[in-house]
Amino acid sequence: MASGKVMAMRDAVARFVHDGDTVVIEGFTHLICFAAGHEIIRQRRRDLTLARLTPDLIYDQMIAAGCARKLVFSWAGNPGVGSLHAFRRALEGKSAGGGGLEIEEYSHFGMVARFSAGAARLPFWPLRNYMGTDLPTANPRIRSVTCPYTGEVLATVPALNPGVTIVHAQRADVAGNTQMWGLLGVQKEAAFASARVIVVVEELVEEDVIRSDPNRTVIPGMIVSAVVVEPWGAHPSYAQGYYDRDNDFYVAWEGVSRDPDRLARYLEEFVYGVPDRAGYMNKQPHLAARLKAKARLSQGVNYGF
Amino acid sequence: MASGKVMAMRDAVARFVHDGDTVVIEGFTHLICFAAGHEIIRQRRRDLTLARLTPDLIYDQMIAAGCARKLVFSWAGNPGVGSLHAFRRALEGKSAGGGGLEIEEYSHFGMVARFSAGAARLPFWPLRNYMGTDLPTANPRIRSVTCPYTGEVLATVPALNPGVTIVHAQRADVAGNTQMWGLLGVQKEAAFASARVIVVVEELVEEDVIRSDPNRTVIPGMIVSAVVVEPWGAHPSYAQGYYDRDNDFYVAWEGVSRDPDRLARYLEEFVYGVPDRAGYMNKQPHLAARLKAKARLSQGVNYGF
Amino acid sequence: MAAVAARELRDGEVVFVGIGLPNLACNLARATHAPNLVLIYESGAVGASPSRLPVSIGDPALVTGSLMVCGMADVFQLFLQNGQINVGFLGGAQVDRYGNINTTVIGRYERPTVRLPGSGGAAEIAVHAQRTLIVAKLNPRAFPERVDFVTSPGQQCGGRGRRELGMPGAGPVKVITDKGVLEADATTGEMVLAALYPGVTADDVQKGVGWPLTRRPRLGAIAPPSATELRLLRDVLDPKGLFLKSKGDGKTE
Amino acid sequence: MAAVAARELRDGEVVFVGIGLPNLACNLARATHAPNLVLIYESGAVGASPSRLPVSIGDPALVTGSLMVCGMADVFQLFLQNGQINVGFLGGAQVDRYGNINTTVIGRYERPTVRLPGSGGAAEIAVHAQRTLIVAKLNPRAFPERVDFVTSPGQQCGGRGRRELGMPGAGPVKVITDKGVLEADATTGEMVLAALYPGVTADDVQKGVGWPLTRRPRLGAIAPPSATELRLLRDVLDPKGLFLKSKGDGKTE
Repeated sequence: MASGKVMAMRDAVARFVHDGDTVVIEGFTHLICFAAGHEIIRQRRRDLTLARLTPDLIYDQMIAAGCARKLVFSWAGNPGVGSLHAFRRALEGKSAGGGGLEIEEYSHFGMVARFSAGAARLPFWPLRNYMGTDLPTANPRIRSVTCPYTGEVLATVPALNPGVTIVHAQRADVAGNTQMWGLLGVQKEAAFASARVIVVVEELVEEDVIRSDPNRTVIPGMIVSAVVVEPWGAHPSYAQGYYDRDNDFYVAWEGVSRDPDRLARYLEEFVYGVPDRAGYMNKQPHLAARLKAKARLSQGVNYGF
Repeated sequence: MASGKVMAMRDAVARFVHDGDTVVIEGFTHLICFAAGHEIIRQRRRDLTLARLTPDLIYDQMIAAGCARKLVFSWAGNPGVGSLHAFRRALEGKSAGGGGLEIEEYSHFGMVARFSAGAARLPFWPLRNYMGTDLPTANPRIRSVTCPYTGEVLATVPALNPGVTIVHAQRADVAGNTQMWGLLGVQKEAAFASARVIVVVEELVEEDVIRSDPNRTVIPGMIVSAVVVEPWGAHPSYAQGYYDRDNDFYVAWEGVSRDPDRLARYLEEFVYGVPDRAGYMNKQPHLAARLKAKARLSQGVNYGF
Repeated sequence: MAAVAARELRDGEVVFVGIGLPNLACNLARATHAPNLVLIYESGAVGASPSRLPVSIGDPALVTGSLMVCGMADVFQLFLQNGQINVGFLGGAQVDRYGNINTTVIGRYERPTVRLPGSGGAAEIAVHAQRTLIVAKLNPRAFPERVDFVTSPGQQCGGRGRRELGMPGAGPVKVITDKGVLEADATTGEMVLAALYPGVTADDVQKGVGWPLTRRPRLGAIAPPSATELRLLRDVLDPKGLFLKSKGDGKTE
Repeated sequence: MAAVAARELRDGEVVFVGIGLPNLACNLARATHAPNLVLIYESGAVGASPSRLPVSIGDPALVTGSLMVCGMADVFQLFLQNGQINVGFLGGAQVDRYGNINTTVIGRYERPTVRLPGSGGAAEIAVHAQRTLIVAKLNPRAFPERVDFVTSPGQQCGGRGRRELGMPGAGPVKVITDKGVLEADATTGEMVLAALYPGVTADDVQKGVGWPLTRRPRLGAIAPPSATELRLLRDVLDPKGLFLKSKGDGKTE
């Protein structure tokens, strides 16, 4: 190994995710790193500020497990299915603790703009938005700025610079040069905005593979702290070209999440009860066959001169 | 043809480039559409505002041919060789007309930010820049804004929204869905900022080719007014995977450009004297053999699920 | 509702699509009068051509074989804020008299009775799409005089209109419900009853709306789904009935 | 000069490279003490591994086999303004007492005697790179007390220092010339003589500088290029002598 960055998930989380951190596990439906969320739960991190456009099932699990002090988000639901009930219990005051979760809420564009500002190391980002909505009342961090050319008043959001961002990707080399395809979400911006970046990949590849198609590289090694090789690490979300989205799991989550006891049993069995993602997959031997991607290869392009 | 967008360069320039327009032919070293510049010269467009980070040889030719009223730019030279002498004569007051070229000057970051603002339809873009330089004195359009969170004063540049942007690319379909690889410059931003977009390609491909690798699409058909198929249209710049940069031409330009008579003879022979790019290439039968790209194919990736 | 929504789309338009009914409506329009409709999902898939009915706006089937995939910064800045989107579909837990939509909370924001998912991309779609179509089933609780929280702005907020507030798009021009269609009044911005499904009366619609509904002098009659529309919806576009539930009265949602 | 510049680079650093001497210096450093140097060109090529000596910062050889290619908005926002660049190389027609650089005009801006190319990316490299190295040949016209136009800011502009002006990077820490090396004084920001090439005197350097040059109490002696450095430069990195012209005195630029 030419690089000290390649490590087990356990070690990456132990070294780079600390109590009290702002943690981002990004990915819009695609490439959401459930494996990292589970390891954070296993290592019992506390007082995290969890930021992400769509908290999804993984943040619902982390909230249920007591990792989160605060949630920064723009859409908190189970896409196409229903609610994130641990999240709702925390806010609707029905949880045992009586709703201990702080929230800071934007729209998708606002969250994207926060990451864009963070990535460019600007303190704010301007956008034409939020006129007529109650969002700025609910969140006084949405402010405005006057254009020095036209006098127009534009909305602003503040930069978001996480302590650690975790990005799941199809492949990377040992130095952390990372390639992704399919939906790219806001991962590039979140990674560049972050103090530390953990890249989790389906496959570790030779540097030559990366160099054969440099336009596919989304995250350069220089900003990457750790590379974790964790096949199926995005399940029940998906990895284009590797495995499909497990819609059955999303549908089933409605019932699990709605019942705190079932949710606790889920965490016991599939998170605390396994040492790592390999253990998680071994418990569900039929998953791979059901979800493995079919081949639909793109043609190569010529980089010659 | 399923689309009325595919047309000859002559028709595209006649329909979409008007006297007095702000015209952008972008491309950073790579994919600079000389063929479009030549057609604009042939059609004797006047009073154009030419905008581009690096005016390069093509804007030197357009200035010499009398197309330009104003130049908006950030680096005006012959890269790796020397000067753009028609440009210099216009500014140094040695041209016959006595320096009739107006200029508006930024740095590269400033020009990129102007296109970014234009593409996002924001009136300005903030950047941390220009402290300590004389550029804002030379160009009062460089202003500042105060961050509503930190109180920091940041530089701003105004949006640039061209009348027409011309982008050279490796391939597109008849609807104008355009794929590029290699250096991407600021073409995407310039195209989205523009009222009209002419895409000029090395190859017109079936929609299936585009759909087989959607992450390579840089410009969507919905913003494209015309698709022109013009192989070798970027010569003496280059098209990755198609032909190499003609460095000999760049070196030779120093002598041509320095002498107004030689420059006039060049335009007579290679621009006015040919009807189109095919004619230009026919005059130089050895170019293709000398510059044609060797094969260096990337591997495909799996888009299956 | 899917068929009525489909008829609102013109060929060649660019539509910002959500999953479920809007997706069905777009695909129905593509299969009938608008073959060149371009579908954009906020996930970044442009010109998708899915081989299966997508169950999420980030479904991998929306990527495979699409015309373009871009990051979300581009979706919001280069497409939506740029003004490229002709039509946006919106829905929500509450829709009010002026087409303001609430997808945030029922009750007080600080201590909600029901915490809804939030804006997602809805707030900016409502601001920027050249026009929006609201799709929602009638119910007086879902159509209050005023929403508890304005997530996505409608035709008027706090007495100020869209132009005055600086919104580029025209906002919600129609509310497509299961009983009739409301339209934004050009002067007041109020959602007024414009058309009815066959066999439905204006009073039926009023029962599902929490404010005194203004009625257009002449109410339109919405044509029932044609045989072609029904066949496409049931046999081709949603054969498993994932989004369309056939009701006892034979109507298709 | 290439060898001296190469020695300034530390292994693992990220360098914003220009064509010509800086490119040679980086490749020499990679071939000797800094194999993990990452080269970024403002054209968007990251981690290039060119199979031929590039003649332009947009040379296709910088793309083929590179680690990443990104658009220029990313180059300036995500790499440079983000603070990822450890070292930037700068040069120019004029360099002054405080390391301010002019690549814009000789004479008045409105009616220049000589119109130079302009900033390119130099202004922002000067602001953001964690440190910059200036490479220029000595000549009193090229090293005036004050430049005609500040394109790229140095250590002090109009009496105000970089911190006060809000610049993130440390600015020009060294000026590498063909006779010696100047360094920025930590307190005054002035470029002072720090080291000499073999056989060169402080007075030789003063002759090429248009202001009274402060000298460090102890001047360093720059080691001549080693046999390895010379061999790499002449035989491997620039075998055609595109950028290195062997001078009569046997020195290599």
